[in-house]
Amino acid sequence: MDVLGLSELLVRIILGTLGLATFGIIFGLFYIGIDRKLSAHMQGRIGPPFRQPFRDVAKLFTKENIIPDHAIPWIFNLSPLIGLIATISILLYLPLGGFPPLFASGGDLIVILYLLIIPSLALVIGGFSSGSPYAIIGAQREMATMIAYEFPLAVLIITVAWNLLQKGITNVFSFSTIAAAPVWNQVAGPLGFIGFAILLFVLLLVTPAELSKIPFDSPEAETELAGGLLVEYSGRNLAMYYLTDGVKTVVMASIIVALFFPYNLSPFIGLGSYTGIIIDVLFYLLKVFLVILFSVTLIRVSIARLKIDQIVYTYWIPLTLASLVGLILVMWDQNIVQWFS
Amino acid sequence: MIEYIPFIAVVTMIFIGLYAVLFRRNLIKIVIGISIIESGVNLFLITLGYREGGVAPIFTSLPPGTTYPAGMVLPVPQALTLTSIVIGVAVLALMLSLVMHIYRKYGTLDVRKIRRLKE
Amino acid sequence: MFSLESGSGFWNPILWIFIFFIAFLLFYGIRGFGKSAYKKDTDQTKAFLSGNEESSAEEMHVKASNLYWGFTTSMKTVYTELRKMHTGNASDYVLWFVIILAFLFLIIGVM
Amino acid sequence: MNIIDVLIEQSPALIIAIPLLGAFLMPLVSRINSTVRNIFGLLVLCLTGFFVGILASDVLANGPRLYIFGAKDLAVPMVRILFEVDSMSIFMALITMVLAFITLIYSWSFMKDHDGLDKYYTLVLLLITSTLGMELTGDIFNFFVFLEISCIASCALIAFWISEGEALEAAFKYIVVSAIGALFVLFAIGLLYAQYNALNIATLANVLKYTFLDKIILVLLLVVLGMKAGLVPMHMWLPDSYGRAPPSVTLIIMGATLASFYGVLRVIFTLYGNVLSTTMRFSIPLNVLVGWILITLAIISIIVGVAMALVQSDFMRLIGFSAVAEVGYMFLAIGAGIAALGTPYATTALQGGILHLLNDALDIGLLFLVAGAVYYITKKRSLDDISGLARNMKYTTVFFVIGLLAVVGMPPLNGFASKFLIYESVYQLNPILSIVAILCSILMLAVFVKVFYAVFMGPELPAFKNVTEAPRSMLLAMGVVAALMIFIGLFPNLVIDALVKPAADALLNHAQYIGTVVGGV
Repeated sequence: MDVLGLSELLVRIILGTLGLATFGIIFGLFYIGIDRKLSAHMQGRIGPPFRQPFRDVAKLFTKENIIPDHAIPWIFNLSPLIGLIATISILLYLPLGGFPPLFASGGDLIVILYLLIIPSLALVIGGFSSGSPYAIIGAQREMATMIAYEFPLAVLIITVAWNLLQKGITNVFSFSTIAAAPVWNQVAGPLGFIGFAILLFVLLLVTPAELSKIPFDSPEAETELAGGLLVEYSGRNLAMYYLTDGVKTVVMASIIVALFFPYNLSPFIGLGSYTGIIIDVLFYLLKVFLVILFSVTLIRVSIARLKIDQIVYTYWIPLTLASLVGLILVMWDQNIVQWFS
Repeated sequence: MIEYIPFIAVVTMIFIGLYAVLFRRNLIKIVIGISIIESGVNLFLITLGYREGGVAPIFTSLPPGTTYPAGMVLPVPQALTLTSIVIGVAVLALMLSLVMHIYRKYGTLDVRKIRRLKE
Repeated sequence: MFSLESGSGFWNPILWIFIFFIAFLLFYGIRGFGKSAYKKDTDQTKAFLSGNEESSAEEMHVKASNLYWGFTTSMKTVYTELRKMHTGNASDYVLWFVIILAFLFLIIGVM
Repeated sequence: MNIIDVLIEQSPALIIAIPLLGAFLMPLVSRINSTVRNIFGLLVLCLTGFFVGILASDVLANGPRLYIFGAKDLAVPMVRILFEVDSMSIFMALITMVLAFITLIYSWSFMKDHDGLDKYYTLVLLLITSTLGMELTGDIFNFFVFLEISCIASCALIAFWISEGEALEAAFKYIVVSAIGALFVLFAIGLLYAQYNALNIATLANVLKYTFLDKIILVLLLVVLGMKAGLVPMHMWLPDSYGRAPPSVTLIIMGATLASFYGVLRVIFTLYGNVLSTTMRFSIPLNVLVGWILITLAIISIIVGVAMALVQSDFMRLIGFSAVAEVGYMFLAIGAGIAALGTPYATTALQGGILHLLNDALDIGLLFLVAGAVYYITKKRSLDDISGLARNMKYTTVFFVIGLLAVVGMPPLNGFASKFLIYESVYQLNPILSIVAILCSILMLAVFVKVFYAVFMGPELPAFKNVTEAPRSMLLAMGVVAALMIFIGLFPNLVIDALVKPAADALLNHAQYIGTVVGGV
C-alpha cells in the first residue's frame, strides 16, 4: 500500500471514529429520551423532556466518582470505558443512514456478534469488580442472560448467511452483501417468507435482553437488587455505562434495519443527490425509531420482569425452537417451490 | 480348521481381558485383565509370522536344505512382539506400583471406591 | 494483507485495533472532563447493602459454585444426566471406549 | 555439501536422539547441582529446537524429507524404520517445542521446592521425545512405540505429586485407558501387517484396498486416537489427569494429546487418503461417513465439555473440561473438512482447524500456567476458597484476562482468528454446526468469567492479604505465551501463510507423502 492510500485510510479511520461516535451518542441519547417520553405517555404519566438523557449525562460528569473499598480500582475504572469503545467500534462496520458501511471489508456479522458481547462483558466484569454482593448477583444474572439470548441470535445470523449462500453469493456474512441482497428478495415462496418473519420476531425479542430492558432486566432489577451490577457505580463511570446503553440501542436497531429492512426511499421516488441523501437519512432514522418502538418501548410497558431462570427458559426453549423452525422453513423454502413447479 | 485356532484364542483372550477390566472390581484383577489383552495381541502378532514347518529366521547355521526365505518364519512380527513385550513389562510395573500406592492412600482396591475425581 | 478472509466474510484485526485506539484516546479524554475526586475512607466508599450492617469478607463472598444459579436451574435435567455419566469409575471409562468402538464397528461395518 | 545440509539431513534422527540422550543423562547431571541441571535441560531443548528450526525451514521450502535409519537409500523399504517429515509433522513439532520451552522455564520456579526433580526432568524430556517421535515418524509401529513411551511418561508425571491420593487415582485411570488403547493400536498394526506385509505409512497407504479388515483397522485407530485426544464420551481421563498433574507439565501432556490428534489426521488423510472417495452402500462416500462421525463426536465434545466446565469448582479440572471442548472445535473443523473434501470451504475449515490446534495449545496452556501460579501462591485448588487475587497479582491477572479472551475467541486475540475460520466454513456443510459452535463459545465465556470472578475479583479474604506476585520465571513463561497469542491474533495471515497453509496442503496432498517413499524405490 502506498503512502497516499495509507494516509487516506488513517484519515478515514480517525474521522470515521470521531464522526460516528458523535452520531451514536447524540442519537442514542435522543432515542432514549423518546423512549422514556413515549412509555410515560403509555402509562399515563407526563414523562421527562426529550433532552433529559443529555442532562443526565452532563450531570453525572459533575458528580463524585466513588470507588468503593471492596472494588479493584483498575478493573472497576477500565471496564466502562472498554465497553463504550467496543460499542462505538461496531458503528464503523454497520450500514447507517442508507450509506454502505465505512469499513465493509474490515469486519462482518460474526465479528459484530462478538463485538456486541464486549459491552455486556464489560458490565459483568465491572459489576464483579465492584465487590458488592448486589452487583455480583446482578453480574452473574447478566452473564446467564447473555448465554440465553445468544442462542437464538446465532441461529438467526447463520440462517441469513446460509440462505444467501444457497443463492450462489459469496462473502455472505459481509454487510455490503446483505444490504445488496435484502432477505425478503431472496425467498422463493411463502415458507421462506414465514421463516424470516419468525426470525425477525425473535430478533425483536432478543433486542430488549441485549439492551437490558424490562422484561429482561433482572441483572439490574431496581426493586430487588437496587440497580444490580451498577449499584456501586457513580459519576463519570456511570456516565460511560449510560452512553454505552444509548449507543448500543442505535447499534441493535441498525443491525435489525440492516438485516431486515435495508431499503432506501430515494430509488423509489427517484430523487437524486442531496435531497435523496437527506430523505434516506430521515427514512433510516424513522426505521430505527420504529424498531425501538416495537422492540423496546412497547414490550417494556406491557410486560413485567421475568425471573432469571424464566429468562433462560424463554430464550432457550420457546424462542430457540421458534428460530430453529424459522431456519427449517428457510431451508425447505427452495425445495418446496421446486416440487410444485 | 486347525490353523484358525490361534486366532480364536487371540479373540478369546482379548474378550476375557476386556471382561476383567470392565466387570472386575479389584484393581489387581483389572491389571491382570490388561495383561491378558496384551498377551492376546502378542499371540496375534506371533501367529501372523508363523509358517508351517518354518525355522527360526536366523541366517547363520540354517538347517541344510532350508529354502530362503520361504522356509523361515517371518522375522518382523517377532521383532514387534519383543518390543511390545518390553513395553508391556514397563506398563505393567508402572500400573502395579500405582495400585500399591493407591492402596496406601485409599485403603481399598475396589475400583468403585476409588473415585474421588468425578463429575 | 492484514485482512483474514474466509470466503464468506472478512476480519481485519489491525484496523479494529486502530479504531479501538483512537476511540480510547477520545473517550479517555472525555472521561477526563468528569469529576474524579471523592471522599475516601468515609461511609461513602462502603458497599451499599440497603442499610444492613456490613459483615466480614468471608460472609460477603459470593462463592463461585453459587454463580449461574438461573442457568443451571433451568437446565437441571441436562445436568443430572451429565453428572450421572461422569461416574469416576475406571471401568466405566473403558466401557465408554468399548461402546464407541462397537458403535463405530456397526456403522462402518454395515456401510 | 556444506555443514548445514548435513545437519538438515541428519536432523530427524537428532531431534529424537538429543532429548532422549538428555533424558538419561539428566539424573547424572542433577548430581552436580540444580543450576547446572536447569541449564542442561535448557541446553538440550535449545539444541533440539535448533534442529527442529532448520528442518522446518527446509521442509517448508523443499517439501517432505525422508530419513532412513541404518541405510543410505531405500533398498528394502518395508523393513527399514523411516522418519518422514512433511509440513504437517513439522508444524506439530514446532508447537511441541514451544510448549516444551515454556514448560521448562516455568518449572524452574514452580517445582523448586520439590524433591525428585532429576526424575521429573528426565520424564519431561522423555515425554517431549516421544511426542516429537509420534509427530515425525513415518512408520506405524514406531508410532505405537512412541505412543506407549508418551503414555508411560505422562502417567508418571501425572502421579508426580504422589502424596496426593487423587494424583495416583488420575494416573491409574489414565494408564488403564491408554494401555488398553495402545494395545488396540497394536492389534490394528498387526492386521495391517498381515494384509500388506509392510509397516511404513506411505507404503501402506499406497497399497491399501479398503477391505473388511481395513474397516476394522480404521475404526480401531480412529477410536483409540480419538480417545487419546479427548473426544467425548471417552474424555473422562482428561480432566482427571489435567486437573491433578503438576500444572507445569500439563502443557506437554497436552502436547502429547495433540500428537494423538495429529495421529487421527495422519490416519485419515494419509493412510486412508487413497480410499477416502470409495463409495459404499447407499452411495455414501467414505469421507462423508468418517467426516460426519467426527463431527457428531465433536459437537458432543463441545457441548459436554463446556457444560461440565460450567459447574466445576476445581480450577484445573475446569480448564481440563474446557480443553475437551477446544479439542471438539478442532475435530469439528477437521470433520467438516473431511466430509466436504474437495470444496473450497473444506480447505478453509481444515486451515481453521489446524490454526485452532496451535491456538488451543497456547490458550489452554496459558490458562494452566495461570492456574499453576495461583496454586503456587495460594496452595488451594477450589475456586470457592480463593478470592480477590487481582489486588496483589496484577501481571497474573492480566495474563489470565488475555487467556480468557483468547480461549473464548474474542477479537482481536488468536482464538477469534481460528474460530472465525471455523464458523464461516462449517455452516456451509450444515448451519446447525456453526450455531452450536458460536453458542458454546459464549458458554465458555461464562465459564471463564466465573473463574475470573472467583479467583481474581471478589472481596479480599484475610488469608490472601499478603500474597505476592508469582516468581519471575513463571511470569516470563506466561508472558511469552501471551505475546505469541497477541501476535497470532493481530497477524493471523502471517501464521496461516507461513505454517498453516503448507500443513493443510500436506494433508490434502497425500500423493506427495506416498511418492516420497514409494517413488524412491
